[in-house]
Amino acid sequence: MIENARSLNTAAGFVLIVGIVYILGPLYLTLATASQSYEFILRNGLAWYPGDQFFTNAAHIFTETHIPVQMLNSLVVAFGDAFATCVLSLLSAYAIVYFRVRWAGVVFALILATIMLPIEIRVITTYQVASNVFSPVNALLDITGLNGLIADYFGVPVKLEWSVLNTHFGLIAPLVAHGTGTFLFRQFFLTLPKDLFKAARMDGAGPIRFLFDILLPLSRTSFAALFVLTFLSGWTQYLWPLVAASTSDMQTAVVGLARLVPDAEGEIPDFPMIMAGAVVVSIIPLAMIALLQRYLVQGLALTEK
Amino acid sequence: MTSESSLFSHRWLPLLLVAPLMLLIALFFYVPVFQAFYWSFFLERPFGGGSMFVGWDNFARVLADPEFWEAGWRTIIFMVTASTLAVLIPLILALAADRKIRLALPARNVLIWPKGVAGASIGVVFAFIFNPFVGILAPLNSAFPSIWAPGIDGTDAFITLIAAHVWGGIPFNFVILLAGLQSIPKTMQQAAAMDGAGPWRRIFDVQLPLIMPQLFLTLVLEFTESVTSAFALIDTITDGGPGGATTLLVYKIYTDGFSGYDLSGASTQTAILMVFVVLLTAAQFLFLGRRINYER
Amino acid sequence: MNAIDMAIRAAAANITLSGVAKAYDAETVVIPPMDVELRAGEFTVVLGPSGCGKSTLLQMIAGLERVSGGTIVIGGRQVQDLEPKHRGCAMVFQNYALYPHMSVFDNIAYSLKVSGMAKAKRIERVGTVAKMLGLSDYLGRKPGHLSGGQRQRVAIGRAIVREPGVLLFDEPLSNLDAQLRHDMRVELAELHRRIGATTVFVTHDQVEAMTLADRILILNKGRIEQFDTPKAIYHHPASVFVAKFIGAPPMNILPVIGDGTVLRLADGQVVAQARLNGAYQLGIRPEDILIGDTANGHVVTSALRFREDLGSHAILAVELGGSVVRIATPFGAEIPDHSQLFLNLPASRLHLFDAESGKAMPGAFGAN
Amino acid sequence: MNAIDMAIRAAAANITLSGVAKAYDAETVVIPPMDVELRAGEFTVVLGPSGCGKSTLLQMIAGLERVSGGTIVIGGRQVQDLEPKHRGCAMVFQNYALYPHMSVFDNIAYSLKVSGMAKAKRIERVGTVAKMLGLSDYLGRKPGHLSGGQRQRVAIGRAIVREPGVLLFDEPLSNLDAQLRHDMRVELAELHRRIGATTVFVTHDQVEAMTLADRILILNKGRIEQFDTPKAIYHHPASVFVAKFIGAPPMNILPVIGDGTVLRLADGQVVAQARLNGAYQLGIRPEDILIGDTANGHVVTSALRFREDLGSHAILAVELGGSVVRIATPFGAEIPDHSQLFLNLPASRLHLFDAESGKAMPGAFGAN
Amino acid sequence: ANIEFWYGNTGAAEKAIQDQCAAFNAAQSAHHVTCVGQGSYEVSMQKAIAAFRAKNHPVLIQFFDAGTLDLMLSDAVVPVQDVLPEVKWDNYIAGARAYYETSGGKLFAQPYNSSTLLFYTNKTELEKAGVTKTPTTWEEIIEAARKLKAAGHECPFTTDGDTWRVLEQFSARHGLPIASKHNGFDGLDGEYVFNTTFAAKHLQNLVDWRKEGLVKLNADTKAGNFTAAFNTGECAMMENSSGSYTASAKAFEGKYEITVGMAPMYKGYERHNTLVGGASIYIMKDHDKAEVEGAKAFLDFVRRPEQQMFLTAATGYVPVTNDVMDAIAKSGEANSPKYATAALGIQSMNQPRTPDTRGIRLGFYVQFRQVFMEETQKAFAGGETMQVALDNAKKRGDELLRRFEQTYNGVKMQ
Ligand SMILES: Nc1ncnc2c1ncn2[C@@H]1O[C@H](COP(=O)(O)OP(=O)(O)OP(=O)(O)O)[C@@H](O)[C@H]1O
Ligand SMILES: Nc1ncnc2c1ncn2[C@@H]1O[C@H](COP(=O)(O)OP(=O)(O)OP(=O)(O)O)[C@@H](O)[C@H]1O
Ligand SMILES: O=P(O)(O)OC[C@H](O)CO
Ligand SMILES: [Mg+2]
Ligand SMILES: [Mg+2]
Repeated sequence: MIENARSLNTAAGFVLIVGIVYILGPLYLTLATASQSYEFILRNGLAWYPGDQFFTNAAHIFTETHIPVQMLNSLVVAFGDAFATCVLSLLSAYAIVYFRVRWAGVVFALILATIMLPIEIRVITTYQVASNVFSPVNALLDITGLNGLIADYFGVPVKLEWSVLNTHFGLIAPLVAHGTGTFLFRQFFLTLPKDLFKAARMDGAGPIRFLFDILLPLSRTSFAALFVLTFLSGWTQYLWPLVAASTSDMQTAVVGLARLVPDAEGEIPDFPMIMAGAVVVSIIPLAMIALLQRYLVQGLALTEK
Repeated sequence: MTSESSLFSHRWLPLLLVAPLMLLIALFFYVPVFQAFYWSFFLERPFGGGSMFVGWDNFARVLADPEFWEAGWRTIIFMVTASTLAVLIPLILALAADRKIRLALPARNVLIWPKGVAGASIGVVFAFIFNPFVGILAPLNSAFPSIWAPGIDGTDAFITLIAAHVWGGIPFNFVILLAGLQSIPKTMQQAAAMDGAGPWRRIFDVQLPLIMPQLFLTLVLEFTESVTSAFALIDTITDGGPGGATTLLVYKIYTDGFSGYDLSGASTQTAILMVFVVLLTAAQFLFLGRRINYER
Repeated sequence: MNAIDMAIRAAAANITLSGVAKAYDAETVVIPPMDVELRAGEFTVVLGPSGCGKSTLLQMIAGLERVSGGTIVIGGRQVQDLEPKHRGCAMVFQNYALYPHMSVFDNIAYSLKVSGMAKAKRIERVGTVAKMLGLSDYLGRKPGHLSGGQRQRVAIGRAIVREPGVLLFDEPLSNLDAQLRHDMRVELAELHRRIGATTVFVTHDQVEAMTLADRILILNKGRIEQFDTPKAIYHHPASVFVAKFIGAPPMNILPVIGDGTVLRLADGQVVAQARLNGAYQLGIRPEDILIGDTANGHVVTSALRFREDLGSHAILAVELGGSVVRIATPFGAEIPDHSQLFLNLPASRLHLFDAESGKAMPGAFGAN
Repeated sequence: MNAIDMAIRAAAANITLSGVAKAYDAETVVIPPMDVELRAGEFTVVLGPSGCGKSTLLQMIAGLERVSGGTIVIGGRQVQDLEPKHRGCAMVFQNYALYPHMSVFDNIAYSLKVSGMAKAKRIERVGTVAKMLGLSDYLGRKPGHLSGGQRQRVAIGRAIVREPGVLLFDEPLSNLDAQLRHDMRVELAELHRRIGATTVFVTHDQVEAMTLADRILILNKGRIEQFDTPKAIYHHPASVFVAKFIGAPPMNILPVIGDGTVLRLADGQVVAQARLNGAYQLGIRPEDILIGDTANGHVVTSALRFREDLGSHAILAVELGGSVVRIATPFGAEIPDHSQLFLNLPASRLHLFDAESGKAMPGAFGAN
Repeated sequence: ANIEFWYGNTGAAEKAIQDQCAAFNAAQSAHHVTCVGQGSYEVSMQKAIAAFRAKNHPVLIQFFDAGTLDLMLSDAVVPVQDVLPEVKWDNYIAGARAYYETSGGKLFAQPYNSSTLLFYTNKTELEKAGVTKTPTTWEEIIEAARKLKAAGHECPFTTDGDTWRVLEQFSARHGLPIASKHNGFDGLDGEYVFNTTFAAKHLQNLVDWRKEGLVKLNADTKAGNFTAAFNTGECAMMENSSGSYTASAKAFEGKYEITVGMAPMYKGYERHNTLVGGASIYIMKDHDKAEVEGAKAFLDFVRRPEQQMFLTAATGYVPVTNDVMDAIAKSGEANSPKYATAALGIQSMNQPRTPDTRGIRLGFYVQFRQVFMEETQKAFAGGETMQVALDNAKKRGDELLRRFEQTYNGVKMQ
């Protein structure tokens, strides 16, 4: 289109430069600080310009801390979270959109409601459940009086116990209990041509075949986008892994990173090492973003295909 | 989508499909939420034993507590300003990155990076950036002493939090909004150009109205996201201070429950917050959501 | 018929709909109870205005929509409660609904794969179909890299590869440009001759209907207006609705009044002899109107409004008794603009309809 | 012409393209340098196969695409570097591109609003246009709640409300069903008669082209094949491409060999007298072929392949010298199936084309 | 037996704790302790609460001074002295014992990483400004501060205004009560009184001095943190925990000379003991005998003088049994900077005590600390006067106490 958009393009360029500086600024400072020595920080506070100590600091992270192991945990948690979220969300969105069930609306509302309450404000009670996932069952048995009956017959009441704390499953599961994925998949399914569904039915495809042969391949980009987003949020989770993992070799890298900050007021944190840690810990997610960036935009475009 | 009766009609399969997610959600969302509601009617001893039913007493206490209201107002102010900015700024960036200029491609990549950096680790950096003596505003401070003092002045601390929150909120909203902009049919822009609207005008008359669904989505998610992300940032940057000026409700709930062992009070506040957020989101869906669902 | 044709010749099946109805809810009755029988191997075109229930009817036969009442029998089996895959029908969709992520081969082979056919057999069957449809060179391509006509053929291939007894088409040509549409129409006719499946073809293009159908089913608001051969429908429309729906330009309809001996137009001119009293609607097709030189006899005068020259023939629009009447003239007939015209409406070409119900009154003028 | 029509009568403008070319890059030359002049107030239809550059041409005139070379002059001003809004053109898009978030009123009024017209004036102007297009009752609705025909009218309203000197249409009817399309065509012709803007109308529907155009511009791979009146294009096609592109069914083209006195088909039959040597292509339109009773004289025998009965007339397909030839017969001519036919190809109706270039060779048979 | 020990420290302290655990496991084979860092005292306690309710809590848990009453009334822990009656608990210095003792004189928790408040100066900078005698009273500090300021020094004295520093330690060493009922030791029905004591005056002084530019808080310093500000030489004097000595000394090396002494008094006030800070270890209920044996072994292990010395050397925490001082003396490193605060800290904690300087025995006290900080920060920011802030803090604090009382209605204080 012929347009005299110089003013707009200049403005856009300016906006983007400001945006990029805004984004890169803190990252630069992180890197700059990470490349200074502890003594430098003691003397000057954080650094505005880079030094030459980055590899020393990074080496320190690898040799002196649990962060390398914890990055494996982060990988497991982020991957598990992303994978489970994608798969389970896909399945539930599938059920909600493609099946004639009266409860679809209710279930969708129940799932959607989870978007509104972050785990941070229900962490105490969530921890309780995680420490014994059967506690609701036990409570139910108690309340309904069933346990009384059982105790009468068998001598002891039922007390099921299964703690998922300090397990990878326990780190992942509460993160998966979230509705964003279902929401996104539902929106995406609604934009697929409906005749595709009918065509598959005419071809004799049942629900399972339709899911695997048609829906899954077509959802690839959405799947990828959601996967990346969930992976990243799983990787950067702080409070839940902090609470749910008790041993340092079960903790995630972000928690391990926060541990480098001393609690005692007398100590000045070793910021160069912490920042080097932050850099090390962010490498995997940043690499992921750089590689999969275009799927993000594609996968989230909710247009008629 | 398709008319009802052509959908799959299975009795147990859809149940089976939603079961795993619903089970997780029931277990790790609804049970804890229910538990919180339950506790809000009791005076609960931290280590259990001797919990006492007190009816609405906790609610009465919380609602009579000026700190609660202050935190509540602060939360609303934060939600509104932070989420507005965290949508508005990515919106402006997305509009810019949607244009065919050389910077657009690198920007599309770089602007997503913060998503990979944990809020907790970036908090430290933001605290440094906004340090009144050595941070970027230091020159301002030496010209007008104490004009910028986030450690003393609550408003300044608030601004620091918002800047950090927006930083972390850019990627997701940027990606969603950019995707929305890119799915606007080209002819729509051309039609407006033929109608005499220049590129600036088209932003307001065509692009913005047409990405309302995406704007709505980001706004809804951002409202809750601002609550979540604020937590990590407050925890690392301000600790709720100075003088409680950045104690949002989430942080207050956390500290009341975590360091104050006030399970009942924390649960009561959680319950109230939940009701508030649910009502708010429902209202958003009702008032905003209805008006912007036009067919193309 | 050669070996390839033989290989996919389908076992055509009768389709009988008895009292089949569809209502989405108490208010939206899309199709009131309908009885119709589609004979085995017959090519039926379903024609009607947008929203009249054509797709709904097709989808009820296919099993994509549930019937609200009545029974559907295909090849002797009651099928109205069966899943689509158990009805022996195949369907071609308007926008083809090809699987965008599968190659042409996989698209065509998909139903065979679902039914568990062995791979070798599948390759053979798809090969046969592809050859027949001229798709052999494109089997490896994705639908995104095909032209409109090729996509259409893939959609057909996908439908016929299962050798269905019933082939359903829901406006399969409406997305093509005029030329391709013409070519595909010819191919479809040829195809039906070869494989002989009972075919139901939904369209709202009458040229398609006229050229493809053994019989045309004309729907109006879910009701059958007429179900007959194209010829009968064109020359003996059962109602004003059908008369106006078929033909381009459509039949001219003029309100007339009978006084017991003649029919008169609104302006009092006599257009026909008939022993009828009261108000009627008189129909005549544009190509049946003859242009005369003088005003004597049946000839009626009128003023020319405008003309459309289509090359092969021209359409003239004139005013007659307050209505616009279109006349198709063969090429070469030069008529001066803005002059009066003398029209001859041959009695044998006139159609008479009830003024209120719009139903045809055959035999009103002898031949009809 | 009444007051409403007067109110929006446009100041039609000449459009002159000199050496206008478009290439996306060195390899994809969409339009090689082209010279063409569209006269003020003329209705030009641009016709051509998909991908031939019709939309590109239109968009270059509109300013939506930059020209790669050449100049465009509209109403005496060089415009090729101006923004769309400064060219005095309005455009109707294929999918209408109505603003989904604006009411019909706002859609139509938008360009006036942008230009800063006072509200009262806007309301008046939109009212006039809406009345003319029969949209007065829908002004408050959103496009999502309109039928296809209504949307189209809104799109037209949006274009004409500014009283543009040039009106551009990019396949505005291609999304409509056949009947609506027919109606809209008539309305468009009427509209053009009223407002008289220089109109460029892109389509690939030849009926539209034939009925609407003052002149038709036929494009083939970005080149002008012919630019002439519909009549001339139909009866005197400048090339095989044009001959085959226009007419439904299209002109029959038969390869012939001249031996200095007569032209012979591949099977040796003589089809015409001509003092020509070498290979040619012979064209004759389906409706120009006459069916005779005996084999004497010009009459050539062939075998009937199939027939399509369209009600008003029938299309017969026969084989002649190895090619399929289509014949249009008027209604009532009964021809038995599967018999031999004797065809009369009147010399005055024959077209001769160069075998290689496909260019017409007028005058080869006297009258032509 | 395999036992777990939960602690809250991070950084250098965490490393030292982990080393101790490893040493314990290496030293014997009967028991194995897994030391689990929870990231902070709060998280640790919160998890202990949830874990206790779910009956999978650890045997040993470390918690800080402020939570003493919460744990005492929790019914989730048993007094260490009950479990380990044979230990010579008298060996613990009185200042440490008093804080964690029941009314019956039984030690409830075993003091572990202990600290107390000290006063630090940058001797080099003070001398530069002409202050040759290290100040010991607030009056001297302010005089010195004025000199420093006059000499162009930007930050004469620094503190963070933390409750522990400016209220608890100040009140204790000046013999002032924070709350009635001897800071809660005599019953749950006490009330806060700090807003009426001399502490209120001191806090008002801090506000005034800050206005004058003599005192700086965290946010007033370039470093954004008062300790860092002192360590970099930005500030010349500070009040801080004994635990910060190691880092400060290290930072000063080669640049400045450091002095450390007891926290300053106001003239005319008799010096009393400072309170023990840091944290102590509790034994949780409902564990089998073998596990309790393991816990006992571990407690015995960390009580050993050489282990305490190790912790002191690694972190700056103060040893709290009398025999450690002897051990240090014997080690030949008595003058090493790593033990510099040991004797001083013990001396400070061993000053004469009154019933009001035993410690803090107030419910929901952790939350009160936050309330206090919140309110006094408002006063420092100039939003309200210090007296109003303290009155507000008292009011909110009393509400906490009343709710605590109601929550533990009917529970007997030990
Ligand atoms: N799910 C539904 N709920 C209510 N009404 C419906 C539903 N689906 C279709 N209809 C209505 O049923 C009627 C028939 O629809 P159908 O699709 O069969 O029409 P059609 O003849 O195929 O039209 P077209 O030519 O436009 O495709 C329409 O009026 C439509 O609005
Ligand atoms: N941005 C582009 N880059 C490269 N080639 C392009 C671009 N846009 C169009 N083309 C090519 O230019 C040619 C002409 O396109 P145009 O849209 O003008 O065709 P058209 O005649 O309007 O076709 P249709 O009837 O399908 O609309 C096509 O071959 C098309 O592939
Ligand atoms: O800073 P510390 O570790 O000496 O401890 C200070 C107080 O004990 C906190 O309650
Ligand atoms: Mg339909
Ligand atoms: Mg085009």
